[in-house]
Amino acid sequence: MSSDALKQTELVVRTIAETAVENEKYFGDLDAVVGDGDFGYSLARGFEKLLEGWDALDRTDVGTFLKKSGMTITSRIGGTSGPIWGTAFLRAGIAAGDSAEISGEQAVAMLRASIDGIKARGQSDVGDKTLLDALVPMADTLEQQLKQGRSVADALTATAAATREAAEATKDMVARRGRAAYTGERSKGSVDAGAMAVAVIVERISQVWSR
Amino acid sequence: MSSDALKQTELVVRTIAETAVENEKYFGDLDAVVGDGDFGYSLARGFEKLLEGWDALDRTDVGTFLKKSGMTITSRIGGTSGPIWGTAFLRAGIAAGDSAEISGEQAVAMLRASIDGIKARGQSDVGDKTLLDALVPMADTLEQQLKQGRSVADALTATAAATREAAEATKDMVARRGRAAYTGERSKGSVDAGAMAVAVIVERISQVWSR
Amino acid sequence: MKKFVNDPKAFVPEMLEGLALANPDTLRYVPDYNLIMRADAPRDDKVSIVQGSGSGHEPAHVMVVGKGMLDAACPGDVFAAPPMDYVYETTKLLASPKGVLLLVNNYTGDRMAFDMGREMAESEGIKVKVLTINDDVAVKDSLYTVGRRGVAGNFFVLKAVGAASEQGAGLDELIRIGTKVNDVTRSFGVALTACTPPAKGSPLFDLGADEIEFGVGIHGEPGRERRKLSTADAIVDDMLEAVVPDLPYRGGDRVALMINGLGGTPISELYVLYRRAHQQLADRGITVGRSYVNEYCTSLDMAGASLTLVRLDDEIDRLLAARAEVAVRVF
Amino acid sequence: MKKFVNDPKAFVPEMLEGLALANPDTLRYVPDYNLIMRADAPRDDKVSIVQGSGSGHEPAHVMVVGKGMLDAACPGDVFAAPPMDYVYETTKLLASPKGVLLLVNNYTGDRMAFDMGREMAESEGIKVKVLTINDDVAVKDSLYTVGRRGVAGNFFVLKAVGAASEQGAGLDELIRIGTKVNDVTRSFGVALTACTPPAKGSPLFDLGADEIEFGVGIHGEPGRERRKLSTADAIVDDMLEAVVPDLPYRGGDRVALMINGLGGTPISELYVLYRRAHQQLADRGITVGRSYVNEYCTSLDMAGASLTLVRLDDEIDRLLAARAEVAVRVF
Ligand SMILES: Nc1ncnc2c1ncn2[C@@H]1O[C@H](COP(=O)(O)OP(=O)(O)O)[C@@H](O)[C@H]1O
Ligand SMILES: Nc1ncnc2c1ncn2[C@@H]1O[C@H](COP(=O)(O)OP(=O)(O)O)[C@@H](O)[C@H]1O
Ligand SMILES: [Mg+2]
Ligand SMILES: [Mg+2]
Ligand SMILES: [Mg+2]
Ligand SMILES: [Mg+2]
Repeated sequence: MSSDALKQTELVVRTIAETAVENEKYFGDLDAVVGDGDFGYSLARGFEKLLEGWDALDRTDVGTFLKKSGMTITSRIGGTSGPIWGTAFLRAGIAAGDSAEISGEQAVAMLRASIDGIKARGQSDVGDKTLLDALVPMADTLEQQLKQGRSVADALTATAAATREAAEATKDMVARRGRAAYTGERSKGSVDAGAMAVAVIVERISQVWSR
Repeated sequence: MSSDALKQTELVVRTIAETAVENEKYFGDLDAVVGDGDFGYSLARGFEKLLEGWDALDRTDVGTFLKKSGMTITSRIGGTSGPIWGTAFLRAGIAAGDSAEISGEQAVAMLRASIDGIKARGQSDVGDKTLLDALVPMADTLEQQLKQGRSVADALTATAAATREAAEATKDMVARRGRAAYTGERSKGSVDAGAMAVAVIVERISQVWSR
Repeated sequence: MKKFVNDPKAFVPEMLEGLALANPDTLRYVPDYNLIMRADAPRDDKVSIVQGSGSGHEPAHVMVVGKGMLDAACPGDVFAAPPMDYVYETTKLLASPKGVLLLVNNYTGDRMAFDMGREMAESEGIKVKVLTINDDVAVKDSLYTVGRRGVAGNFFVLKAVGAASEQGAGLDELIRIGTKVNDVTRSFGVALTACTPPAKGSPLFDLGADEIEFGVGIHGEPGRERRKLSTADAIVDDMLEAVVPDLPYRGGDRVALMINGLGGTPISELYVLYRRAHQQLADRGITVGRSYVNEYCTSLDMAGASLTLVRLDDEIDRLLAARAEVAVRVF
Repeated sequence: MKKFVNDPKAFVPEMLEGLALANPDTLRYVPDYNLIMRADAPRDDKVSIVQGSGSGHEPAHVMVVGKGMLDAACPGDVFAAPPMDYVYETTKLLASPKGVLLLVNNYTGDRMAFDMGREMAESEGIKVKVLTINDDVAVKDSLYTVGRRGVAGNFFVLKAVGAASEQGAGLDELIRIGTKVNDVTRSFGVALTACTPPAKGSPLFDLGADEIEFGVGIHGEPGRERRKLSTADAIVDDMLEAVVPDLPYRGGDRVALMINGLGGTPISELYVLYRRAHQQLADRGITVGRSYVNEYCTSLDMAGASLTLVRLDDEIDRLLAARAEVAVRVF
């Protein structure tokens, strides 16, 4: 990434938060199909809190900023999503450490750290029909694109497309984690709410980045 | 009437009972508009009981038969209708006494006794939007017709027509008694369930009589 | 119709049988008269307290038979007053030398059945009195001589006379107490949906998605008027506006406040209503001394709620606070 | 949406505020953490019993805080486990030298929040343990490692440990008791309608007029399968067929039988279900020693019911029978 890594991190986090708030109803409706419909509400309320305290967040470095964001999220988002999303932010922050600059490689490493955190926290993996089924393809594509020397903006465009495709593909999966798993085979036929949220967020990040 | 007054009384009572049982849903739906919807059910269950014990009813004379019927009705029909209809049968029975033959004049007197009983029991009168608004025009027409020398069959045909007209006319009335009264002005616009039940019953009696 | 029901005609007896099976030590069930009575009633040293009415208002009245409450309840079918015979037979079974008190919510059918039942029992030498309850301010008393309906406020009358009779009060004393409680009790109800009697199989009225019945009774009959759905707070304010000036309840009064669910409304919503009512009363200088938030007198599966106020004095407070035991245990 | 609600976002806090206003002497409300606690908690001579979970299951769990039951409850928003911070802060506030027992219904979100909260509290030297409840046989344990859900059977665990802790039992002893009760408890639920979370404003799923969700949970998620609506008796038979062989409950067993309403079903229907269940168990030689018919753990306004069995022994029987005091009084 660039020397103003903090600014870019802020942009990404802010975009995540705003997307979550704006899509409250859509994300909730997705969760209602085979879940309990609170996913959109939980994310929106949590990220609202993050935005409320936005200016006061500790900006010592990228790592600290992400960790503080993660703590706000964990403390304010309920349901499964609080611990899951909070862990993702915390782990990304730990991976960033106190480095002033964030390379593309490091950004991917932070993403991988988030994914590992979610897997550990959720005792889940790719194929369980969760947000991991969007996050992992997303990280793979981003890594690949950056390795191929694409600009961040181009890489993000490609990543957004791949992530949406992956999220759509959760439709054919049977849920093995989360509330949707209780419905067994009936969970087939609708996309996973968490995965689709990731796709929508990445699309927004890609758009915002290009501006 | 004729010398087989008991047979005719049985026919009338039986027709009332059968009509009530067959019109359970219709009468109930009428009561649902501004009442509580139980009128059809109450009548049907009560008259079912009367029909169940039909053969064992004391047939000493017309008066006894009607009184026993009234007691079954009072003891088995709940709601407002039990006391109201039971009282009607009781009073008719008392008016009949132990006379073996029932003249047309006496039949009208029995009807008047029923009406007075209902008025006393219900503290109600013509104009309150109750079954009285069908019963009183019915008694009036029957009396008139018989006085004019019509056959019972013809008198009943005319009475049935007048009773239906009277029942339909309750539509424009505001209820002042019974549950419908709680809705005040809103009770306007629909016929009274009890009045319409009387009309349907008289029509059936008229039909059966002519057979 | 989406209900747990077998033959609709058997709905009430099956419910009563279930109630009796669940309370074998404390309750007795007499199927012939829909009668649910305390296993230890009648007692020579205690006036028997009896209530009947239509079914469909559970837990009222069959599920509040127990120590310090009713000695017996004889319900009719759904929304139909019990036939007079049930009242008469129940009164005979509950006859105590100290007497029988029949509690009657003010409806034409109920009054007739209980008056006739009382007369018949009296003619056999049974000491029996009738106490009529009429707390519903949604019905204007003057317009129709049948007068106000008895609704959820009924609970306070029965709780008070139940406690007093347990403490040995005589029949006249109970009439005094019950009348006094009834005189300071006012209720008002609102329905969000109609209810569905099992035998009818469809809702008793149709309400638009944004409509409520304002001033509704407990028998699925429509209310005083139809209004637009508003917020919980606005609805509470409107209910208070109908109830408070009626007695009136004044600043300095101590009251019992009941938010009664009509059957289909979850208790979470009832507490949202309670919150506003409590705060608004406080703003008027009226102190809530006792609170009641639950289902007391329902209208089958109707979504809705009623609000009841009782002006407390020391005697009423003490009687309401007395221990009671009923079939409807929560925990 | 036909509900008594103001701003949907304020639904849970307003409900909790109402609850606190209605019980000023016995309950304390800490808005920052959705916390409802006994006014006299924590006590040095007693393990604090705490339950959290999503809201929307009332009276569980906030309305069963009281003597012999919970010392505190910290709910999340509707159907959302509380954020980890609520658990952590609640645990700190309830810390007793004898320890804190956190009761958790087995859901991913709840387990994560309570595990994290426990870890953080432990790191500050607080003695705290987690007990997980998983009584729902509608979810096959083997297929998904998250395992069975905790549903209405939760009540029996909390009642038992609540009573035992009141009698002075230590943390390990409570874990033993709670585990034992959970191990002999099985539940199964059926929905006639979907529920409507206030923030969503529309039902969570669509059910045909003659369809039911069979094996439904308490969060409005669809059930194991969709079936045709049948009679109350047939539905009870199907529920028993799922529950009885699972433990299994056998002839000669004494059980507690609970029919739990899911929020929109009136208690009259619950007793119709109870009747059949009681009779069918008797036919299998299983004696109902304790009966529970009411709402214990709801799913907002969902029409439906669940059936729970607990195999009783003397210890469990005694703990369930112990006196308890909660906010949800009926009479
Ligand atoms: N064990 C898990 N590991 C990772 N992600 C999960 C897990 N369980 C659920 N999720 C994700 O969380 C989303 C649902 O979040 P949320 O509605 O907050 O959970 P719930 O209401 O079930 O507690 C799902 O769509 C899925 O993407
Ligand atoms: N006071 C009264 N006097 C005479 N008839 C009455 C009176 N009140 C009601 N009715 C009649 O009874 C009918 C309703 O009967 P029913 O449904 O059994 O009463 P409810 O359900 O109100 O107790 C009304 O349609 C009316 O004709
Ligand atoms: Mg969810
Ligand atoms: Mg009626
Ligand atoms: Mg009626
Ligand atoms: Mg949830």
